[in-house]
Amino acid sequence: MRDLITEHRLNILLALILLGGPLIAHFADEPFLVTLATRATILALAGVGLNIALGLGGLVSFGHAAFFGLGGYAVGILASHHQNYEPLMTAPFLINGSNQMLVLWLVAIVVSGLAALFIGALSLRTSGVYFIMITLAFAQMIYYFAISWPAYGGEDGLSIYVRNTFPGINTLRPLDFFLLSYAVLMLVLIAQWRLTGARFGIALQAVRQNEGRVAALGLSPYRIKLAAFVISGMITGLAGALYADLNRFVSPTMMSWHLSGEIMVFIILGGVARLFGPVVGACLFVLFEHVFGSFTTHWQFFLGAALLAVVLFAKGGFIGLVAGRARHD
Amino acid sequence: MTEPVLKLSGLSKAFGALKVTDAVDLDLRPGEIHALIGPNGAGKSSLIKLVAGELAADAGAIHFDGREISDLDQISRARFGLTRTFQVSSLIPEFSARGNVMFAAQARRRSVFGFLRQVISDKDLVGDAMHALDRVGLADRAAVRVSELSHGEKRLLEIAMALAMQPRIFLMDEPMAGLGQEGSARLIGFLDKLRSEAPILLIEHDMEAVFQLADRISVLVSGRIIARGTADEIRNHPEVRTAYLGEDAA
Amino acid sequence: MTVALFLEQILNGLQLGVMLFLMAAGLTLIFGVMGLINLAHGSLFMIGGFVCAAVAAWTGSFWLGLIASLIAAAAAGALVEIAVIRRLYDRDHLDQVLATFALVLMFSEAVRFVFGSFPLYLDPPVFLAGPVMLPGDLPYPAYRLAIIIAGLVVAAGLGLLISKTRLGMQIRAGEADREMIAALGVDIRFLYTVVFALGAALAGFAGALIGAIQSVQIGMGEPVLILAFVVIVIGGIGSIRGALVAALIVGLVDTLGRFLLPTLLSGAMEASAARGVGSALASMLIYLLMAVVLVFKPRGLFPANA
Amino acid sequence: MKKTFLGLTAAASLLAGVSMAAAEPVKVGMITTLSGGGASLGIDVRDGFQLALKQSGNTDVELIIEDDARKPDLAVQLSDKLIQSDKVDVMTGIIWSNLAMAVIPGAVAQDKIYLSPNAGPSQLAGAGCNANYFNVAWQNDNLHEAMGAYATSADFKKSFILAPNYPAGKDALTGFKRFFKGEVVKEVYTQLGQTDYAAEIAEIRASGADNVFFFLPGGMGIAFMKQYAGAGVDVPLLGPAFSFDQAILQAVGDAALGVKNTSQWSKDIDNETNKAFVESFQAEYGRLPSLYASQGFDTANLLLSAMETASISDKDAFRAALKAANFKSTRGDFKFGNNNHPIQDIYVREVIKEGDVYTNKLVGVALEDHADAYAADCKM
Repeated sequence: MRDLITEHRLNILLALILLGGPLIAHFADEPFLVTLATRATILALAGVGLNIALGLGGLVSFGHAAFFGLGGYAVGILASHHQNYEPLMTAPFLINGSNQMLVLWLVAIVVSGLAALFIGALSLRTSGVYFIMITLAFAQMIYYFAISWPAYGGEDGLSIYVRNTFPGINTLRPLDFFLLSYAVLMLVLIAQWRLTGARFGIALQAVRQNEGRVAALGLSPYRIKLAAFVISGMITGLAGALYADLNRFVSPTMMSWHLSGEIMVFIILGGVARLFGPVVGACLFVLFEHVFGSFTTHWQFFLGAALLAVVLFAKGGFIGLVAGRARHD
Repeated sequence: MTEPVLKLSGLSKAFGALKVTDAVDLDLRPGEIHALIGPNGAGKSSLIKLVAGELAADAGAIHFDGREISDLDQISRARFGLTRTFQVSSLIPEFSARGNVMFAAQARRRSVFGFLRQVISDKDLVGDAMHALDRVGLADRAAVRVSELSHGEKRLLEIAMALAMQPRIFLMDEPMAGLGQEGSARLIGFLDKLRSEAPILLIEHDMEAVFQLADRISVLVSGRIIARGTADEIRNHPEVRTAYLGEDAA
Repeated sequence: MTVALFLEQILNGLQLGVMLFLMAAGLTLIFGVMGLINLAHGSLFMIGGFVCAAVAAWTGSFWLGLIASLIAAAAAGALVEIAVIRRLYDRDHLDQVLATFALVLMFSEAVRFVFGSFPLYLDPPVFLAGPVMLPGDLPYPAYRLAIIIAGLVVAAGLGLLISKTRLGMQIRAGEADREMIAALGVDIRFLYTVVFALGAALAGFAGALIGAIQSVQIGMGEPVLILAFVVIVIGGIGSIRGALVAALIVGLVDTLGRFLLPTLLSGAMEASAARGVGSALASMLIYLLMAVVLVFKPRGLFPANA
Repeated sequence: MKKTFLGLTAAASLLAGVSMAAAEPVKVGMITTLSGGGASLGIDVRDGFQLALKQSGNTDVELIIEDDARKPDLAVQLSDKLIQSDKVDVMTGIIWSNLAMAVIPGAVAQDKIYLSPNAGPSQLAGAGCNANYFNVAWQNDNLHEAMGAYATSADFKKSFILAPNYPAGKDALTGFKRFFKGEVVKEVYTQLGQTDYAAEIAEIRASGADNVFFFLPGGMGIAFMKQYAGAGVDVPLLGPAFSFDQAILQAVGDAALGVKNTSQWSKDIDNETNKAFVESFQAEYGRLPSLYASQGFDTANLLLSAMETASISDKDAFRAALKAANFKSTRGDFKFGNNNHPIQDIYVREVIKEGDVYTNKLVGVALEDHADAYAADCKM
């Protein structure tokens, strides 16, 4: 049990660092560092989404950028309609755009959830390497669609210009928006922590470890995996919604296969199936990009080398190194 | 005589030219242990898989409680109360012993979509699990991770998971395998009492155990039932002696 | 639309299919024998293109470039197999994906470091530069015809290699049962390196062939890689025959879709909308094809080891 | 004059409570594409810009260069960094329209001056124009419009036009059609990043067109021209300069020879500034400059010219100084229209081979003193 307590303490410590760093940066008048931390927080949220499918369920989705992008586009499209005072549709009933984050988030979650339901329902008929390639291919399909569909900017993407609003705070201030993103991340992490120990989480972990056994016990692995995939897609979609507001811009690159790979990289850097794995991974990634990127334009080479080293020699990622092996009951 | 709970009629399965199950008729009545024996490669495990629904039969029918279940998949059959144990322990390796049985108890409740309540504080599941573990004598090993259990303990955990499912029929695929003398003896005692809860279709290599436990024995050779009867009848059956016991003795 | 145009488009579809086959064959071979999913396959395609362009520029001979690209891609493949890939065979697919993703990043930056950020020049050999007249007075680029023929020759050669040679027997044994080949006394480590280098050489060959009519630039392998994934998913992962059939299907569907869809749609909607929607749909077409195949055949058209 | 002016603004700043050094440095943030696909364009812009700074001997410009890897989200992040962390005064460098649309509206809204050395999306030229935004290259449609005008004047009647299926591609075809008076026999949108044009080339052959206008930037254009030459279709090609810069021509080779293309710049435009620029660029970097390099060079010189007459702390004066465009452009005459976009001549060039190097030579002027089609929508 000692390891578990260490991981628990480590998580709290990490949560405090992620909160404290930007607060210090804010009072030191370094608003860009706050923005950087916000980026890490939102990417972490995308990773948390994938971690539910990949870490808990063993579903190696190589297409999560699709949900990230769909979440972003849900926000971008509704916000642009709101800005232009054009209803989204008039028949059969009137739907207006919105600039309320809460509304936009809900839409982003629903849209990415539906997409995950469709993609998952087909992809989960297969497993293993087929699943990896099919999720990748579906994400590419949505990516190409986003590029060639002319209505919302296509390849150029779609600008929001002004961040959407959230009751009670000024989202334009870097610190306010960071705190909002941070709060969302923490809420989702708490939800994931509860879910992991609840009946659904148990069933999902059982499916990952021994699918045949789960079926022999009369539970449908397919339905469990599909539900996990949808939840996972919804969380990554929510992250996409926040990311759209962070950049005040969405574009098809949010759906590119490189981003799908990067979301996976967060998880492996931090530690697969670890609650805070994607959080650590995303922070390391953003730091890496920022620090190495300022030294050399070839920073991606070093990112690749670091990733390779982690995969080959440090399987548990950062949290595995610090807190040891994960335990389950 | 009471109606059989499980009835196989003319069940056949072939892989290419190889007939692993050839027009098998077999039934299982309430309160009995029906043992299925036969030399290696006779098709015993395939038959269990056909009954459990892991394999689809080419021909024939399976009736459960008078209802035909041949077209149902493995999951639905498990929900009807056909619970199998595996020849090679098939457990959830990262869970503790208790975790495995609790999951079986959860599966019996067909409950998947619980998102908040922690199973570890779920008195029903914990209670069911501890009861089942206690019955097989694993209560003091409840918190140990499966990967750290001994082989014998894993075999018992298989049984405990099956118990937690509270099935209508047990399909047991070599539960004694690798248990050792003492362990086998204890399990024999346990199964002897278990048959009153639900009938058992038992595949077993341990002839000692089979002759002690079985109400009826069916002998499977090359996918066909060549003999059926009580322990004594089988012991003295000439075909069995040549086809099976003779071989075994040599 | 004339019959000649339609025939020409079918040839174009075949040529795309043949090129996809060269990529997909290596991928599916490596997966079939070693159970490895290799994202860096597109990087080997890129290496083939760059080395062919560099050597052709240096020596003035496309053919020397082509040979050099085969050697370079095979060598890079063997090197990567020995240094990295070898450690991944008994890892799960997640590790394989991430490690080979890391290799993609490293290869792209390394090639940029060596060759710079500018696209390289590579032309087909002079005697294949123009069009040839096909029966029926149909002019068709000689080089594309050469690609179709080269691809089919490679496909046949690969078929012979696998069905007739000792190496092929070992590969087949490896696909059927990995423990088996060890029991046969085959040096597995060597066999794996050879198979990986063979797959890499096929990718490098494709990169060099295609480099001469496209642009030799960083990242040129990535779109092809993803199409090759679609091909092997449709064909059945691990099946060379499936890869060939699926590559030709994908090549034809993609080419004809891009050509026909905008025209077909213009019957249903206004012309400029039809062009936009048509080309948007055409870019999704092969993925839809893949989805349909999966609904009916989750393990592809020619499932391996079924 | 200059000293007095600086003194005055210094006094004004002091009055406003801002401390200021005598010669006020200008912090310039350059976000451009230095890695990944299309890096050659960013490298040219950067090199041209730095060459101008070096030649001026002006040490008051502090240049911070960031690589966007052609990723819009990374560009936005870098712009946040430059504004929030480095506190730059002026931004520049972006190559691609989609990155420009992601960064520029936000940057100019935060009162940063943005000098575009390459992208000129129509949104920023029309209703979305901004006093802080100056385009030193062209509005996106310009070169396509010029090609439409040239095709008309060269007596072409039937045009087959193609571009990638994305907004800049649609703008390109719209721009061409705006000035082309003949018939468009077929309009084709290809997939962005497409590498095989066999299907399109087959259609061109069958179309009966007497010219082909194509806008396929970067590797797409290389692939298209090589395949076009291989197919032996003899319909003449026309295109904007983007597919004919130095880097691309070397990769295309003979297949590009003789193709007419439109550009606002060419290395043989006859003026002193341009001659000196071409010579010094070659001496400095060992390659011929491209139009992107000339744009980077002009952008830096525009900035330097404004610094001569105004202080960055007085934004209005600085903007006025920029708008005056009082610098020697490599293109000869250069002035800004009401929407801060160039009014300039656009030339027709032809691809030739000089020794071993493929390059362009001027063959005429397509449009004189050309402004863009969106200026009227700009309320400025």
